[in-house]
Amino acid sequence: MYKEIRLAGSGGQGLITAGVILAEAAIAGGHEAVQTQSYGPEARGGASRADVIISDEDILYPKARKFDIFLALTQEAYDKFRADLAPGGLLIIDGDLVDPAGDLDAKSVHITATVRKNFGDRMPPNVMALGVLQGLMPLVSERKLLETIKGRVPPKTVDKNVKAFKLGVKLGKALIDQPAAPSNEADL
Amino acid sequence: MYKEIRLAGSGGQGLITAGVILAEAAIAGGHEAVQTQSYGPEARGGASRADVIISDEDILYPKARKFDIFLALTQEAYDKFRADLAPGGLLIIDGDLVDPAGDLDAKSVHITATVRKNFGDRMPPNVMALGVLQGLMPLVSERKLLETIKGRVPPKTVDKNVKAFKLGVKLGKALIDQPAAPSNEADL
Amino acid sequence: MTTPNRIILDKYLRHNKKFPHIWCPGCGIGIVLAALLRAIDRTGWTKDEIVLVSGIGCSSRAPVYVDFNTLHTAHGRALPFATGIKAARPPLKVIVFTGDGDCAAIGGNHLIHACRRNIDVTTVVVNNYIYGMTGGQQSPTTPEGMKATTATRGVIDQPFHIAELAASAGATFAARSTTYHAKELESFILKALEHKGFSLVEAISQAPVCFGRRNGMGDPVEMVKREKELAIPISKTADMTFEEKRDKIVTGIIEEREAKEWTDLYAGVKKTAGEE
Amino acid sequence: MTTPNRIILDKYLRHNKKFPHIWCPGCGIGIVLAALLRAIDRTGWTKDEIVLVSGIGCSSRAPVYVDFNTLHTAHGRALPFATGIKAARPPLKVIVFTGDGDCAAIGGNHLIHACRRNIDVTTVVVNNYIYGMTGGQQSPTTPEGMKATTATRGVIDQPFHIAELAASAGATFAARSTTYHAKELESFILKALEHKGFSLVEAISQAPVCFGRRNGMGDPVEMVKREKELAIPISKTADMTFEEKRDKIVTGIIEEREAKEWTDLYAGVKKTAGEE
Amino acid sequence: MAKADVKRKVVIYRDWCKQCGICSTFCPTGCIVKEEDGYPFPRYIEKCIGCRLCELRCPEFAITVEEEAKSK
Amino acid sequence: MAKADVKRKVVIYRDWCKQCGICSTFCPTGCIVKEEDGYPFPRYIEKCIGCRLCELRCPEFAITVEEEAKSK
Amino acid sequence: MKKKNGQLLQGNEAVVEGALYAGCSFYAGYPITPSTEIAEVLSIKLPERGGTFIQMEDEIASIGACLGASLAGAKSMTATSGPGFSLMQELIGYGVISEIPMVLVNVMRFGPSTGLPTSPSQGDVMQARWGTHGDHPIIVLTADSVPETFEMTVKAFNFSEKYRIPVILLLDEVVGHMREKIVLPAEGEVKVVDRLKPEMPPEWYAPYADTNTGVPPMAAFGDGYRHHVTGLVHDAQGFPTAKPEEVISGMDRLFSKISRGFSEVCLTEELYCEDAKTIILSYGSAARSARDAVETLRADGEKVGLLKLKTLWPFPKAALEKYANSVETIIVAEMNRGQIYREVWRVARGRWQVGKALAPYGNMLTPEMILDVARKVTK
Amino acid sequence: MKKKNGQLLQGNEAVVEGALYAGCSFYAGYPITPSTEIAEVLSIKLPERGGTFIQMEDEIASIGACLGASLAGAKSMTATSGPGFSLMQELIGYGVISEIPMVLVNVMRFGPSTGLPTSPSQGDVMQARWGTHGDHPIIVLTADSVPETFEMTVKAFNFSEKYRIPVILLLDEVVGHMREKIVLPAEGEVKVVDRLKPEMPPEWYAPYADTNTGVPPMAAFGDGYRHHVTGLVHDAQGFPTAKPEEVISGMDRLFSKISRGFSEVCLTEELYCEDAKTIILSYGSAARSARDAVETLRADGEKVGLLKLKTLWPFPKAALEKYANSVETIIVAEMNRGQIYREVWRVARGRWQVGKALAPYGNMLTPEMILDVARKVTK
Ligand SMILES: Cc1ncc(C[n+]2csc(CCOP(=O)(O)OP(=O)(O)O)c2C)c(N)n1
Ligand SMILES: Cc1ncc(C[n+]2csc(CCOP(=O)(O)OP(=O)(O)O)c2C)c(N)n1
Ligand code: SF4
Ligand code: SF4
Ligand code: SF4
Ligand code: SF4
Repeated sequence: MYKEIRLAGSGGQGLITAGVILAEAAIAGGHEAVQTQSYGPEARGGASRADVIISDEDILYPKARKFDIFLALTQEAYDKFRADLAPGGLLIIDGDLVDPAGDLDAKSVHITATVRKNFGDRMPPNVMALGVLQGLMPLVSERKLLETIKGRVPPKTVDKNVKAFKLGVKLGKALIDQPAAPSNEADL
Repeated sequence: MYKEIRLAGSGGQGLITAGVILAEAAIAGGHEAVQTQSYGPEARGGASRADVIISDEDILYPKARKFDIFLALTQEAYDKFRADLAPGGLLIIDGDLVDPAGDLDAKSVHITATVRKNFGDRMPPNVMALGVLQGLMPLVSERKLLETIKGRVPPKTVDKNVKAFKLGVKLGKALIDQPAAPSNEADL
Repeated sequence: MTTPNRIILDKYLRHNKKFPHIWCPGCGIGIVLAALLRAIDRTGWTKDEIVLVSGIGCSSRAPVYVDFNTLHTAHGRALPFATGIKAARPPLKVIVFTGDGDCAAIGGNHLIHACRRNIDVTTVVVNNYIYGMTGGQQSPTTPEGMKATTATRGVIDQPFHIAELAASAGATFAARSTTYHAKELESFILKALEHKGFSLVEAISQAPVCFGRRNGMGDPVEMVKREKELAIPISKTADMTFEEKRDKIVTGIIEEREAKEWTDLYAGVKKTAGEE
Repeated sequence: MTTPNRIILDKYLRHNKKFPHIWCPGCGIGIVLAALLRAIDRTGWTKDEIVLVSGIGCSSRAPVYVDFNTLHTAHGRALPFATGIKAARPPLKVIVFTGDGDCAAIGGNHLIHACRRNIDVTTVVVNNYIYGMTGGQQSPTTPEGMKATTATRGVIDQPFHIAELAASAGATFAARSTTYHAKELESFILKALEHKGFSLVEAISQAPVCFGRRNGMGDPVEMVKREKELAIPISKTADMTFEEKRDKIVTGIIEEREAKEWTDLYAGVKKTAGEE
Repeated sequence: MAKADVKRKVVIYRDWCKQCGICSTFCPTGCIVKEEDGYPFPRYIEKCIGCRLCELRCPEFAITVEEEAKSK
Repeated sequence: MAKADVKRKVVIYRDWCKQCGICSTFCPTGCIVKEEDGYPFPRYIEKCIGCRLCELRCPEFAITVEEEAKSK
Repeated sequence: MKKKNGQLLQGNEAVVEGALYAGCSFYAGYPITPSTEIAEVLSIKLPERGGTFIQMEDEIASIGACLGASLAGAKSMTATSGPGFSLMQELIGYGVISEIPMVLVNVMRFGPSTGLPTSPSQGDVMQARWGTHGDHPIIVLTADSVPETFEMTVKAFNFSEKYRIPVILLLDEVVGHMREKIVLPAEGEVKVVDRLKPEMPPEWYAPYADTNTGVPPMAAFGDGYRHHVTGLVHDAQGFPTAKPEEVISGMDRLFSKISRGFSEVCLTEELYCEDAKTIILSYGSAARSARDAVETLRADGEKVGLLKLKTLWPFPKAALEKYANSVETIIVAEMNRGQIYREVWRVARGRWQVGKALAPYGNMLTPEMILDVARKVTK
Repeated sequence: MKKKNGQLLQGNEAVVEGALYAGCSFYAGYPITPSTEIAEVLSIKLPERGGTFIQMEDEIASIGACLGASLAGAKSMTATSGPGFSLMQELIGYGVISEIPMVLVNVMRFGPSTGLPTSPSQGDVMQARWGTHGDHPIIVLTADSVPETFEMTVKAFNFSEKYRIPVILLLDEVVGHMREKIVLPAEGEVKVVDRLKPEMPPEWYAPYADTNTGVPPMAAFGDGYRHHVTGLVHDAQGFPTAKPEEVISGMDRLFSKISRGFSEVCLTEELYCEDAKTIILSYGSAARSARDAVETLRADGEKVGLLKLKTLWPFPKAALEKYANSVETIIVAEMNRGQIYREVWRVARGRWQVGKALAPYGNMLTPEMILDVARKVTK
């Protein structure tokens, strides 16, 4: 396996944490993983993106270039990086926040809205997004992911996040009409 | 002509100025001259020494190594540098302040005492020392020396210094018993 | 009709820069900058004669947006550059726009020496109690007990009071206000600009993302409310103890006195020297 | 019989160092050093637990002569080194011996921040109004109008008052005395050493060669007389104006207050952290 | 010009507004309110007394309070 | 020990003395005087009151004022 | 909290773990991107272990406090980036001449000046060697991955303690900020060196005496060995001297203590170099791309090797000399305008050609960029 | 007060005269031996000519004030020695990237750290090239005599104005403190370059635009050309940018404006080099001894030449290349542990051997020390 994943949106959506969780779960599952992120001209808020490379071999060049999976939670992120999705790659967008303008490949989910509805305003969409990704194309074992989530989110929010993740998985699974790139890593 | 001269004593005796005057007069007389000085571990008072090289050709290496003339106004200076006087070189000491311990080559003059007696406590011995040197072994024209002295000493002290210089010349001439190294530069 | 902001928009903002500016939603830097621009407008100075100098930090990003001679120096070094500009060309109006870290941490020595020299430079410090640009580390003004990324268990150092420190270092004008008191702030800055000699205005400002959030201070609105609540005019502090004043924001003119200004004095040196 | 100087000679001077020391005849640095040594002797501290730190300058040459743990750092940097030593090993008694240039020019930022931090370091500043070691350039304390090699037409900057500046930056003990008042100086230093928190004693001192001579102040004796004449205890200055105080040397304890000390507070942080 | 003779307009430039809520919170008359969408709006313009506090406190240069003589 | 019972010795270490004149000038009793050769000397030792000001103010650590009980 | 399969750690976090592993008990610093995480994490972890974290007023104060703490016996560290590194230069020289161990981490960003503060670069390589005034020896290490960052941080402390010298760990933004897998060693698994303490009675102690290693034992302030420390040239006792023979022996020892340790200090890693006609020499994050390129070229049958520097200074000349007779071209792959490239020309002395694959604009050097250069050479 | 036969001037005084001749109207500094006389004399002379002298609180403030003054239109200068030079490093980079002319004199003393503060040395040569973080171009000049000090000070101002870059004048203590004869040129006798000012209307002014020389005209603050100056990488208008194409063109211009001027900037003097089998390469006060040694060797019939560097950086490679086919050995004579010596190996590329005659202990290099080395080579 060699997969490049980009999670992009804005600061506060917790996508760096999502990237870290994904990479950490991959490692826990015995893979190699590298997580990088972009910094704006300053180490401040604003746009935010996390890249994860998961592989079964040593990862040399650490930066993502043609991603196999791209999750966009803002229009800006979508516009900026859409072109770098590999042909046949998996594109997930938050349908309420991103207008894919006729992009037929886009899997559209209502992540932010679902999070808000179920967990209120202060809950970031990151963990549910991971669930969606897992539902659509599991890269690492769900158990490892859940364990990692529990270790990485604030202690008080563990339950909520576990729920959000599971909800995400459901949303993701629901999206699979015909799996374009069926994953054989599902049962890792 | 190529002569290395060291004037050494303690801070406050004005020997740097003396060196500068000598070098400047040499230049005014059409020679090449380089003046250097030593600094202690800090740019502060204490021991002090000025070196002058006078030559008719370009002076390359600028530091004095084997001096042709050595004027010592303190015992410390005498002890430290006596060995670096070239064989046959001219050695002038202030007989009241330096004990040459049987050094037969030493020309002993009472510079400091004479200055004190004639001009009081606050007058430095430097210009008289130049006079002594001039009396003993004129390296540059006396006129140029006098002109330079007038330009370099504090305006209010010009007259006193001219007098001191002339007195020095007398003292110097008086020392010539049989000129060991007769100078043919006397009438430059 | 020209409202204050219309003037700012039409006359002082650089039209080729991207707006809205880079500062986080609700951050007070923009309020301080607006107050400065309104005060500048009231001086009647031309844009060509004004030099706006900053160091490095969120607040120090201000000059890029405004249409003066603008200079974004290195971290902490706005005042030496400003001093060089003013000393070399005294007719210029030199203004420094800086942050608490830029001005009082790495730049602290330049601050006290500019004060001592009493050179005719006006410094506006946005004191948001934190290093914003690097993401929320403790600053020399962070109040004791507050949290920062490098003081997660609470700050243990005493904080500087910049305006008072400046005064005691020799600044001949020093004042403090807050972004809540935007109008007062503007008037202090105007006074500072018109003051001959070194002047400093400390603007207490909210940094909701890098300071407020970590310290449970709520949103920008809550933070501005806090300024309103904590502010106490200096006139009312005469009988207060150190402890009582400790958690307050003392506003007002801390120091205002006349003293000969450096470039004026140096003009005198030139005159004497030229005549010697 | 042990007279104060006997104690110094026998107990504190390094016997392998060359005496007399390097300072010029009549320079006051030796008087300040002697006062410090007498004060140290009165604390009862052992030589092994004392660290004497300096920067660069004539006054900063003091540590080499005395038999403590001694550290001669870079120009202006005594306080950061001292802070590191104290923070890393709080039982050590850390004393800084510095000059006005070292401490208030290039080292000014470290000074105000050490004050702010209220770390338990005692700083003794020999304020001779000049840069001695480099031969007599203007210092941040040179009074207006005085001459220096870089201000032959007279200084035009305002001077710092180091003790007051330290107090306003947060020092919890600050005092000033002179070499004339050698005994008072000793007692202030003793108080400073025993004070918990950052303490500073400013010792006004004569620099006959590099300052006095250029300013027609006569020999060392005249300069010491001048200190006597200009000194005025702080208790008598309450009703004096800025102008009246300007040419005086205000002596006495400028600031003395209790506040939590940095290493103590940090010990608390360690305790909390360890228990988390 | 007497106050009553003045017609006011509070112009909020939405492209620059970052919805911080300062203007609406501190408007002394309640003229500006925060809308559902997070943006401020001078819903009760008739209450506006022209104090300009909103304008002065907006961190984004996004508000101007304009006054016009009322056409009688 | 009553003052009268004390014998004083002002020891000046000439090797270290730089002849600055501070001790002799500020000796409150005139005990120390500056000699012809520039060095201080406790010429009027009987006047010495043991105040030690000379010792404290000497920049060179060159003076010690010693006291001994007078042998009666 | 050791994980079986290792754990995910950021490069900057690996510095923290390495420092703690090596026994670091003191950190003084001033925040600057992209090194700030080191300070932030240590501000939490140090006091938990009885160590001390202090935020100073600037970078000069930061290194000053570290040197002071080291003199008081602590293993100390600071971290910064280019602008702060420039400010620390004066006191780096102080640490060298006064022989005070400490570790200085510079997570490089693009310069000069503020430059591109969040963009990667390896632009401070020559500065790390020459940035302070006067002739001086120095040790500069680097790393290309999170595990290597841990390893080299421990080495940095070890070398600094062993040789009594500030050691610079020069990382680049990519390595500092990336997260990857690391298996942290258990206590005792990796060697930790502590400074040699004097054992003689205090009267006999000469803090700058020559020894058989050239490194004298070091007493901490407060240990009962009262001594003098100065940035002036000093004699064996630590007292200032200008006597030519003492200056010569003192300064020569300063250099020779390091040169005697060259074989231990100069760390490199080699891959396929034995039969290589072309060697790609690289370090830091660029070395990852270099290895990628080398693997590709080998797969294509090209005789290409990789020489990875883990020590930058002293320059590991011997590792190049080894192949002087077999290699035709050495291509230097780095993220600057050719700083180590110059150095490779210097030691080449005509024996091999030197090529370069550079990324000097705040960008990451990619395997393709290296391949482009290498293919021209191997063709 | 011009004297017919010339006058006696100290090297540091020659810096002052050269600066005033070149139009320097601003000096900010902080005293340090052995450069202090420059400040002291300028503090007297500048106000006499309407210029400004200001003593700052430290060296960082000094260079900051100079950069500010230059932006306000003044030709500005500061002077320092090693420790101060180290402190100035950060802002040197600022001056380079923001393209601000100024002259920085470093009268070198022996380091590292406080070292031997009154002893001569040429230990800061590599620091002058590499001391600030990040890749950057720089111009560094030197001089071996009082007249040459005057000449090179004027050149330093000229180059700084022409190329919009801080120029470093690297003197050694010997040259700074010695007095010798100099005939000061009359006004107009030596070329003085002033910075190019913009002539277009302000709306069209781009302070960092490319031009046919690579050096854009420079408006002073207050001239009506309001613009932005930053230490961040910037576009032609001076505004921060991280766009790759703008970073590339901006940074490349920074380097190419200097490389286009190499032939003018790289100054050397040659003596008997044409037929020389051995060339002694030297600079600063060491070059005086080198010339002495060369004259002796020629008198002995040896084919020895002298190559004296007046420009140290950019390294005058072309002057060496010229003799690549004729010279067998280049002996570098310098007062450090072989800093330029390394550079000569770098450019040698196997074509000549490199020898060294060094004085690395705060001592002056003597003709005899050079002869010793040279005789071994020529034998
Ligand atoms: C020499 C140097 N050290 C550190 C930094 C990193 N740095 C950039 S801005 C900043 C602090 C800014 O704080 P402040 O001045 O309070 O401004 P704010 O961002 O809060 O407005 C720091 C530490 C730097 N750019 N240069
Ligand atoms: C970085 C640096 N800048 C400048 C100097 C030169 N310098 C040495 S001592 C000194 C001033 C000393 O003045 P002060 O601290 O007042 O001490 P004093 O000699 O008067 O006792 C200066 C400027 C230096 N050593 N290092
Ligand atoms: S130079 Fe000045 S400060 Fe230094 S010892 Fe002499 S008088 Fe004292
Ligand atoms: S001008 Fe005053 S009353 Fe009117 S909307 Fe603004 S804040 Fe409210
Ligand atoms: S104050 Fe400005 S930015 Fe904030 S909500 Fe109102 S208009 Fe928007
Ligand atoms: S102890 Fe007092 S009275 Fe006696 S000699 Fe000294 S100063 Fe004079």
